[in-house]
Amino acid sequence: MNISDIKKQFPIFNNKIKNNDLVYLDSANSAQKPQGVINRVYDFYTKEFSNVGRSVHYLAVTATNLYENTRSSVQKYINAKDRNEIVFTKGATEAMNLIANTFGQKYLNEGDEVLITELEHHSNYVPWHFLRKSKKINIEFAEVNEDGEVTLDSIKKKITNKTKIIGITHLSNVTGAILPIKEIIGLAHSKGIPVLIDGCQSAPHLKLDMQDLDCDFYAISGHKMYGPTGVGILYAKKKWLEDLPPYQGGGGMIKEVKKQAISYADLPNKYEAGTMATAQVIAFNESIKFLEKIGIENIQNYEKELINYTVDTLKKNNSVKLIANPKNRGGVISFTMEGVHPHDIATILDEDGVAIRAGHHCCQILHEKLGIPATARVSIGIYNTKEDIDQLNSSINKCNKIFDLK
Amino acid sequence: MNISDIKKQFPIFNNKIKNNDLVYLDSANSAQKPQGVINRVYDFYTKEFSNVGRSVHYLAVTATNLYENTRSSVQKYINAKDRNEIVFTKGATEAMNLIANTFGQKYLNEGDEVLITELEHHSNYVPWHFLRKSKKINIEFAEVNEDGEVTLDSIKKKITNKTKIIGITHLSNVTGAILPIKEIIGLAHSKGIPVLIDGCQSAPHLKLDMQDLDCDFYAISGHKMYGPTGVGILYAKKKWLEDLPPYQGGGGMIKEVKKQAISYADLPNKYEAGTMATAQVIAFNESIKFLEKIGIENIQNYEKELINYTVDTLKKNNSVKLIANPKNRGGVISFTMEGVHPHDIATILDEDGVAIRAGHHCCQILHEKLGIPATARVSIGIYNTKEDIDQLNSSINKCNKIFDLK
Amino acid sequence: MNLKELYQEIILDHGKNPRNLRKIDNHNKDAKGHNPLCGDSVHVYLKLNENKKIEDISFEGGGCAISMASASIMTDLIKDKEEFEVKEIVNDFLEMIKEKDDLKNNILSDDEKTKLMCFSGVKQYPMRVKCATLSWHTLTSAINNSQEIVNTEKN
Amino acid sequence: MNLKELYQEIILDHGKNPRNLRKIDNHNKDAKGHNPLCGDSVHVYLKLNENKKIEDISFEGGGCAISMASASIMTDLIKDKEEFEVKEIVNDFLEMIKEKDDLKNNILSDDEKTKLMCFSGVKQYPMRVKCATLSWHTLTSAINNSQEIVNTEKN
Ligand SMILES: Cc1ncc(COP(=O)(O)O)c(C=O)c1O
Ligand SMILES: Cc1ncc(COP(=O)(O)O)c(C=O)c1O
Repeated sequence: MNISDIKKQFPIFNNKIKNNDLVYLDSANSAQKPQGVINRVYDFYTKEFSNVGRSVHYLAVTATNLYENTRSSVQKYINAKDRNEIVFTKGATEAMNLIANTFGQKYLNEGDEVLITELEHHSNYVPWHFLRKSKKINIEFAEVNEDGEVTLDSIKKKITNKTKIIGITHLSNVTGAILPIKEIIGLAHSKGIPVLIDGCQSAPHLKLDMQDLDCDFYAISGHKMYGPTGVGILYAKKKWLEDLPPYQGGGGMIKEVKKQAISYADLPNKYEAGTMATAQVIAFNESIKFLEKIGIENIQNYEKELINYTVDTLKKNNSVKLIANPKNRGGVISFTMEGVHPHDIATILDEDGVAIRAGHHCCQILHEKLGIPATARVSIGIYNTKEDIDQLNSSINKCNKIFDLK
Repeated sequence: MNISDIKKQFPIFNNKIKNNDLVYLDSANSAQKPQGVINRVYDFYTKEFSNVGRSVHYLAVTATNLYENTRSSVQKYINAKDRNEIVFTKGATEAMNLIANTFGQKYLNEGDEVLITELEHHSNYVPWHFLRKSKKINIEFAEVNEDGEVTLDSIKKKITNKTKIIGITHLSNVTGAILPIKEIIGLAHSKGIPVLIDGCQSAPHLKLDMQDLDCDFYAISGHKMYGPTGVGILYAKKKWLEDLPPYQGGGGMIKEVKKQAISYADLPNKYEAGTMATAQVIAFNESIKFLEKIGIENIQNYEKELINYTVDTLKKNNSVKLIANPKNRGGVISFTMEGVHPHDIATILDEDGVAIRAGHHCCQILHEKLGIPATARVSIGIYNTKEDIDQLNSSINKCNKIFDLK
Repeated sequence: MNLKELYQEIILDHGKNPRNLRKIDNHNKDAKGHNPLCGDSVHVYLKLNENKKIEDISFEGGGCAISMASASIMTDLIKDKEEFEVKEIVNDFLEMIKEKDDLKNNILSDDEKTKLMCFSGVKQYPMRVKCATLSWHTLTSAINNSQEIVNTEKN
Repeated sequence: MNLKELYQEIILDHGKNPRNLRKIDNHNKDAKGHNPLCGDSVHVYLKLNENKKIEDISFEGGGCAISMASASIMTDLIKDKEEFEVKEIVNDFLEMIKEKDDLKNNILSDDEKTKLMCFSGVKQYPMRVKCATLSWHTLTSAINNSQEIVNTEKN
């Protein structure tokens, strides 16, 4: 695997940022797009555009086939049992809202508990909060330990006989911890509790196998997986998609509509109301192909080395304080600096073309626990190199200079 | 205004469909995209890509500004009073679900009535049906007359003191009727009833003025307005967006998140949870510019003439039966043929490169009323010409030949 | 591929004048099928006798030439067949429509097979496959007497 | 534009050692401000006497160098001003940060204006404008004694 060949597929790196090469370390926020994905959008609009599923003319047939091809690719890529277990959404946030809303409607009642963790992104908390308001359920938080991990044990401690569903992140977008989700799912299932996995950060970097994990629901963001914005994936076991009520109503999700009654379409159409993000779904197929071509093992090996290099480099830098130290970690590394606020770090790094993120990363619960309102976050993608990390490090040192620290 | 120059901006027409020129008469389903829109997506991904609003680095700032520029353009284009009255959604269907859900949560109770019309698209009926199930409200249907119109009078007849909201289409996607929505809104407001307008079919073709209409909610589909798939617009009066609860929960829509409580962001962020369709919103600005450059008056004049030509041509064709005859009509013309099912018509026309739609067009209530399960539908866009209509007509005649009808 | 192959004379004939388009009064099995794409629907009625033979079969519904002809020809060919034979014919037909070049079963006569082969042109029109198969899926459903409405979106 | 213009010495000084960072016990007006983007927050306390003069002012909160320096310098300059003067200064500062090259008011001394002009570099960093203005919006809110939490996402 030749990283410079891979990086060349990303046209964004041909541009200068304030006269510097772009060092993009914000992939956990959103990943850059390879040329193949970008071209697919372009070609679809210029040569093949039509709405899917609704008309019988040539363009509509082509578009429908392309759209459904992506469903099959995703099914294969995440090893789902059935292609109808793949629902396209506008993003992972919508996927989680869909589950919280429909599961909540049908199965949650006053006093029931939803168990999430202190690591969760707001998108795996706020939708449950809505149910706390409307249905008077309770939300419990499994504790994060000082290494930034949530262990099987901390989940076990919070399960009660009122726990009706568990929602956990696969890979924390702040601490970088990879959670033992397979064990957690096993434990939950032994008590008859379904599990929703927030796979936003794991999907671009880890091997995904729905049948092996046996999770009930898995949410993925297309744009973090080198895909277009405006598309996400909800994986859900067929039994759930058949069982739960629809989420949004509109064209394409119905079977028969009468003045007094409405019946709904079969899977997966039942959950795909209205005109979907056709072009984006079709182009997302190229993201899958891009990842498949490199191979997830190669990706994991390469990124593992880069992550270790990053952690080592930052640990050696005395002015940097890593905020977590998970044993099993993905490419998300958050830190603070004594005397320089994360926002100032980000601005100073940006001057050198180094793009990182500063803030609470949509994880205020975790930041409250950490006792700091904001952190600086470095996150890596398949196009990053050790040189990027060296540049990061030297730009961090510039912060000290500007703030005249030591 | 030179139509051939305009048509040249749409690269799809450079392609042959089964060796024929494309005669695209399915714009009510989804419109083709001008090169400017397509290029904008391409350039954004290749040169400027980043997530909006969350990071402080250069690319994020650029993306955020571009994204917010579209909001301002839309505000101007539809003459909304405040830019925060523009909410980006994934489509019109989501926009209508958003309103039905949040308005329903707060204001609808058992026995209340929602008044829609027999012309409504499923996306302005199914979301209300959900509330019929969950809240035991009733849905009333204002009657369509035999010309395919819904009059002020037929709305008036169905308003009772239990009517809590009215949902109506601006331009029917089957009969082509343009409804007297300003009068209907005036009537509704005189009784204190808010009005949701389904503007999917009107937005690409009619002058939009939210302040003049004074509607409470207006839903628009980006992809029908020569824009990318995966983006829609919800216009809503500020007082409603401030008053109604949020719809989806996640990143970007919160103010402060604690374990026990959550407060929501100000407008319009409160309704934009998660990573939005960034590239699509940004490129949608080019759709607005495209329409503005031609000028809505020019569009209306040109299309009016083409619509009249189409209606006249089809009326002269004895084997065609128009299914509606509205006095004020937009570019949607549905018909049937004695002895040839709409599906067969569509297939035969397709062989000549003529793309139309056959089916119930997501309006089963209307088709039940008409007593036919399906119609053939011709719908025009700014790129269509009289030659297209002539080709349509001669391909229709081919149906007769194949089916051996005199 | 051209339209002539899709709209063969026999399809047009059965499309215009569908056989067995009625409701059997004394049916003991039935099922409804629905194509949400176009709103077309079909209702298949069966009279299965104690020997598991199709004593009578009919359908109600409306739709395009392809779907009406398909239901019409199907009901013609299926009458007087045994249940296990029907299942084989249905599978054979569905596979032919999807991918196979030919029909494999030894139950139908060559003449009868020729009639079914008229639908092979549909393969080139993916959106129309559903029209050709709706009544067949519904027949299966009627035999299994499942209450569920058949939905061509399923596959 | 370079970082030296953004992080001028006076900003770094006030950022590191903010003045008036405490809670006034006998305040009669206060307001909270919040930047949802980064989670930074500020709480401004005022003591307005019967002559509508700011007798004392302070703030609590944490944030980046820009926001801390802005709150620190603001509280320094605003003390002992009359309410109407404060409003003029606030507007003047916000306009300068947004678009104007200069401060227009005749209330502050040239020395004081120089301090505020240190923030003009923020104009080049759109995402940081909110950091520089949060405490000022919150001051307005405190004076109006509105209960609402100020939110920099508003505009
Ligand atoms: C009148 C009308 N309303 C609503 C819709 C749904 O819009 P979308 O599919 O873009 O969400 C359509 C288009 O399908 C329409 O024609
Ligand atoms: C862990 C995690 N969950 C959920 C999300 C939300 O994903 P999206 O914004 O694509 O809906 C993100 C990204 O912002 C994330 O990092």
